[in-house]
Amino acid sequence: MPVPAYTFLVLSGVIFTLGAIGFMVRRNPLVVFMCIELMLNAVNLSFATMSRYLNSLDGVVFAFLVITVAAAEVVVGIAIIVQVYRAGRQMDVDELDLMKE
Amino acid sequence: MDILAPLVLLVPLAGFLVNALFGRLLPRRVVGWVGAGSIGLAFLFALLTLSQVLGGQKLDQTYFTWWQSGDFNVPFNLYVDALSTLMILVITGVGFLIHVYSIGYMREDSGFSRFFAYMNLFVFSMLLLVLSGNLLWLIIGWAMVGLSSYLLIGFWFERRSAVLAARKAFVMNTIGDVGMVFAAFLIFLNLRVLDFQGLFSRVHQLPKGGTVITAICLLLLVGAVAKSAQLPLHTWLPDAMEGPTPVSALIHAATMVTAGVYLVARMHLLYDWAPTAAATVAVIGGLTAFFAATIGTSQVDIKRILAYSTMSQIGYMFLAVGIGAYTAGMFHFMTHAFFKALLFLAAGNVIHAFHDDQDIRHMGNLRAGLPITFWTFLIGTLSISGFPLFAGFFSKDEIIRSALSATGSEVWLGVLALITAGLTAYYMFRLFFIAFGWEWLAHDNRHLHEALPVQTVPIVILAAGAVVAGYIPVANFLAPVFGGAVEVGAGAFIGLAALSVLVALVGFAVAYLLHARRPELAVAWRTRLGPIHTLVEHKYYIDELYDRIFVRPGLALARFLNDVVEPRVIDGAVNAVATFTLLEAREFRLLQTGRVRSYALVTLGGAVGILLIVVWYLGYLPWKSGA
Amino acid sequence: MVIGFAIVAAWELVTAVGVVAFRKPMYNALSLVANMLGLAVLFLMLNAQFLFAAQIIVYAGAVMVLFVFIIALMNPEADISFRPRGTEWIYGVVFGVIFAALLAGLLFNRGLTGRPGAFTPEVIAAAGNIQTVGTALYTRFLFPVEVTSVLLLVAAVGAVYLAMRRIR
Amino acid sequence: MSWYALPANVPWLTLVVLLPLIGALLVALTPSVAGRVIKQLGILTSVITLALVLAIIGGFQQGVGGLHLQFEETLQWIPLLGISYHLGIDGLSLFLLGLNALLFLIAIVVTDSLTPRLKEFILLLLILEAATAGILLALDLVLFYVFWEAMLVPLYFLIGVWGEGRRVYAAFKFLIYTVIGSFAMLIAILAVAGINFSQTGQLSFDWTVLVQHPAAGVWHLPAGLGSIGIPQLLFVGFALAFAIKMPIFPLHTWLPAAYTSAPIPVVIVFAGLVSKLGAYGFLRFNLALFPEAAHSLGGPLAVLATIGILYGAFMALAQTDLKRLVAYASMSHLGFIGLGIFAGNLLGIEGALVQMINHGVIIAALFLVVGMIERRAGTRLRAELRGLGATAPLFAALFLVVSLAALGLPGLNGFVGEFLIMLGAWASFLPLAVGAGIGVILAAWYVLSFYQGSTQEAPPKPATFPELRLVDVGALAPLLALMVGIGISPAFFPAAVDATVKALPVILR
Repeated sequence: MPVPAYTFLVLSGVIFTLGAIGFMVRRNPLVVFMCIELMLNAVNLSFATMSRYLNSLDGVVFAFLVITVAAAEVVVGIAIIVQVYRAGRQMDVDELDLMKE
Repeated sequence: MDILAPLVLLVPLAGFLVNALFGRLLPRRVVGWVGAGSIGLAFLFALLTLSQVLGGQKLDQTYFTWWQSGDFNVPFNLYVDALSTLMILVITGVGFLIHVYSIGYMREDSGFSRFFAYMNLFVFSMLLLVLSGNLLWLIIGWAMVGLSSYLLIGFWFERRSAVLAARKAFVMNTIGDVGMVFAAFLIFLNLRVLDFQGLFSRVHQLPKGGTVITAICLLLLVGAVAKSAQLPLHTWLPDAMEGPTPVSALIHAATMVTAGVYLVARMHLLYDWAPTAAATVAVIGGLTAFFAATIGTSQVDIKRILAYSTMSQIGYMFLAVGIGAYTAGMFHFMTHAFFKALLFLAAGNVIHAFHDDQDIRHMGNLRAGLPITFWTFLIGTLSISGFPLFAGFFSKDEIIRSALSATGSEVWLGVLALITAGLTAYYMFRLFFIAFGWEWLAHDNRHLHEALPVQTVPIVILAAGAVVAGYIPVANFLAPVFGGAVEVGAGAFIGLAALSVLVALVGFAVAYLLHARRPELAVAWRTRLGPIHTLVEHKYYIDELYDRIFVRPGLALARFLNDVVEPRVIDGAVNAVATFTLLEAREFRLLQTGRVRSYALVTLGGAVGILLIVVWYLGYLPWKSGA
Repeated sequence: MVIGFAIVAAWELVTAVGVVAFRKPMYNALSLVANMLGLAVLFLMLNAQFLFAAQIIVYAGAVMVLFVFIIALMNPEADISFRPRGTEWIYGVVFGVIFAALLAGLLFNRGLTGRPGAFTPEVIAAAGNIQTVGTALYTRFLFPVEVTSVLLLVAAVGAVYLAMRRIR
Repeated sequence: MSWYALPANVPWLTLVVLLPLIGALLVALTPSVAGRVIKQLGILTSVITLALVLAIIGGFQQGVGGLHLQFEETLQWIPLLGISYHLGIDGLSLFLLGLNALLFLIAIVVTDSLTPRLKEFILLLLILEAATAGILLALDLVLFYVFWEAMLVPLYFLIGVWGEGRRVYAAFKFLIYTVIGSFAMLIAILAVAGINFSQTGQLSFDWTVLVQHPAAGVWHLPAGLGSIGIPQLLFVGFALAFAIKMPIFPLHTWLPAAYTSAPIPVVIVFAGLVSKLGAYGFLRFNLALFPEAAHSLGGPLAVLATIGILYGAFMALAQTDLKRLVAYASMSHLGFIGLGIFAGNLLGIEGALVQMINHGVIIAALFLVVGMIERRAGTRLRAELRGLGATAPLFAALFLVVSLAALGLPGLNGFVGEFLIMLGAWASFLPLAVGAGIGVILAAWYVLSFYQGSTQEAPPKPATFPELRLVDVGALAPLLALMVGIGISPAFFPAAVDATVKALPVILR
């Protein structure tokens, strides 16, 4: 018996929501970053599912692009975090409000 | 003639451009002769035009298009007929004399070239006004004479009073301009034309005496009243005497202020078609004539007295054109241009002689010091007072006769005009006796100097005009425009003439008695009249009234809007909305807290919202999933 | 098939909760690695072998190694005591739950709609999964791929720049 | 203007957008110490752009082209969604494009070489020029939106960084207002395309497509709350964005703050051009796409515009700061433009179009004058300024011409637009035309108070106000020439725009 598409999609939605909740709750920027990765992964799952069930390659290609972008994002993001850490600031998202004004 | 008419227009414009752009680099002599010479040249072209008009030619020539879209087609066209020819002759002729006079009068002023630039601009604008062949360009000329008037009133811009007078004149004239513009709207929207030819041929499509034509004529009248300083928009003219005296002579006596009369005469087909509006013109004219004359009896500033007399005389012209005596009105315009320009220029000589003191009580006994000025001023006074055989006598008499011989309620306007004639004689001779009067300065140790020939020669020429202008057959000349003059029986003519002469003599006699023979009587009368005299002396407090009901409330409203409405009500509402939506926002910037979490929350909320809309739109609410 | 899916799905959920809930960043990171590996398995079940490989190489291989290194480097033990400040996180959780519920409701009712494309499993199998995707990437999606490569380049330069600034 | 035909295979309009960007790139590559070079680069770029735009205006053929659009360029962008890179020019945008190029040139010319961070300043100005040109040329709604938003960024920084006084507050207030309007517009844009899709089966964001199928229909509110016409709803969505940008009373409170804070070169393009883009948007989208709604909602908007005329005039009377005075004067004049647009007839709209150019010219000149006064006298407060004309007659003379144009003196350009607008308004809403007439009288009052109060009366001793420099005269000269030229012979204007305006659906109705 094949697995129905929506189970994959619901799973994807749940993982996405968990990531979002984590983003809201956690204060360590590294963990916040991980939650973002989690959300991206959930979306990739959706793409792959649709690609499979709709007989199209677009989803796969898009998921691939998402992976690439996520990699780039992690590189820059972690570089920034390291800079902030080196500057002697607390590792706390709530303290990082330099963009204000 | 299609070359001649634009030449009349362009020569003063060229004079303006030369003096405005290079005036400060050129020597004064050149500036003066460019200024006056351009007007003189224009006068020559005007004379050529006259010869062609006398030969029966007319002109309605389009030179370029101003705006063309749909059936809104406004060209720049010039329209020359007997009426406009009369106007350009007076404008350039009298204007030339005044320009020549100014070379002497303004010779020591630091703004010499500026003065001539403004004067030339004025003449150009005035010519544009009278030559324009459509309402829009008439309005442009109309506003530009207002502009030149503004510039020249405020010519001595370091004087606060001059600056304020100029602003007042401009704003009041703007009221008139707006009225004219609205009239143009009504004309276009009802008749789909703005050029005179089309307008005159189509005006009879409107119902006679109907709302539309009456509204058009009344709106035009607003413009005329503002420009010609008639009630109730008259208060700027006395203040306008802040300008140099030649300006008062040219703009605020001879030409610009009579533009209202020209307008009504030019639009006479419309006014004939709207009897109510025409009657309004007559009533305003008659009332202003009387009203200004009464004020004139109590003033002591020589130029202000002349200003009120100008208002009064223009009132006569309004009365004339209001009752349909267009020829008489234009006739009076012409004679008035001569004698009033003369009076102002002569007054300018006096003012110079007294080092810019304008109070007539400080003057007197000028026959010895300023003989030419003295005699010419006397001629002017006699002419304006309507003494027989002087120019003013013929023209004024024709107006009074037309009013008295009218059938209807205009008769009482004629009576009013007759009384005003007496008042005119009184206040003019009062001025003459006090300022120029002969005997009663016991010893004269002043060293008065007569003006230069460059000033006196134009005055003498004008004086000649003030005598002989009455014999020019204006009625015949204007007949192609207004139709033939009404024939009056010789008996009525002589009777009415005798009556008006009698009235003028009474005025003269009273003035002689009070101000020449027994001045103490004048003092006694002044105290006896008490409050009435105060009222008249303060010009019926109309300036103060306008200040109370327009100027101050306007400024108060502005301050109220600025201090209360804008910060509290409008911006307050905006900020309140902001505060409400942003929960804890104290100012706008708090939308950006800089905290990632807030942004994330907003984003997440937005996602939930979109999803809600989708689910609701599709009808798949989770709790309905069974259905 | 179904049983396999159920097992992997449960694995996914547990590790996802782990990413969010563990106190120590190192445990979070390890949960994420586990989650990603599970996801790779799901990709395999969805017949997306290419994605399976990319997922393992890029994510589990590169990105997570970076995370773990940084965590080890920075010794974030001190962060354990942080609690979320303000009230926003409560709203966040509430919204998150609502979001998931709505999504689930929608998906259960609506399922997957759309016009099926031409790449049926048979077509893909005939040419091979990697070949098909590769052809698509370098023909139809050439421009996005190029743009992404520029992005990667910029990110690399940016990261180097950020790192250099402090050293100077 | 049909003077000649330009070669057809050159992407003229793309060049107009691209040239400032190339200039910006060159400026970006120049080291910031070379201030002179940077400014000269900016001037060079804007001169070339102006020349190009003038060439386009000269080659514009009257009444030619589908929907009277010319120099059209179309490139696929997102074909799946019917989004394309579509540029074109017609009577609505032709002269505004010229104004755009001219005002940016003047703004860069009058930029003080000693401005801090001159490089970034010029850079942002050039980017802004590209964005505003794009707004005028875009014929795809999404493309328009992109340019519209792209305009905000440079403006925000230009005010927020180089401004004075409460500059951050001003920039932020402006940003918030505009963004709110933009969101409404974005939703409306999506809805327009969606509704068009459901009606015609063709998904397109192209203006030329949408304009031929005006949206129709009624949206029934749930729970028996009645119904709203869909065109009206979409009209309001667009109108919000444009009314804020113009601004129309009562959405104007960002204006005095932003205009007062912005440095003079910025405020020239801000007041002279950006406000006109709101009016342009009304014409291009509200009136073209929703003619029915324009008729039913034009009345209330015209009332608001008239209130704006009078309100701005009274506010101008009460101001003590010259820059604020001119800001409110600008608002009052924009009320005229709004009135003409919402009058919804040929003369009103043509009047509004010509007045858009006039207002740009006049307001730019007024702010230039304010800048000259401030730079020389060191203050902008009316109470402290007197008798400047005594030592600077040339300044007083030029200022006078500008003032006269501002108060709508017949014979100068301000009158042309005001006359036509009031004529159009008189035909549609008579009482509003009377209100506008009162606004004209008030304008004479406040403009003369402004002019006379600063240049006339006895100067302070010693009078130290210096005469104009050559660059000041050079910056004012083209504006003055336009004031006189348009005032005397504006016939070229209807000749170029007539066909476009007549084809507007709101007129055809």
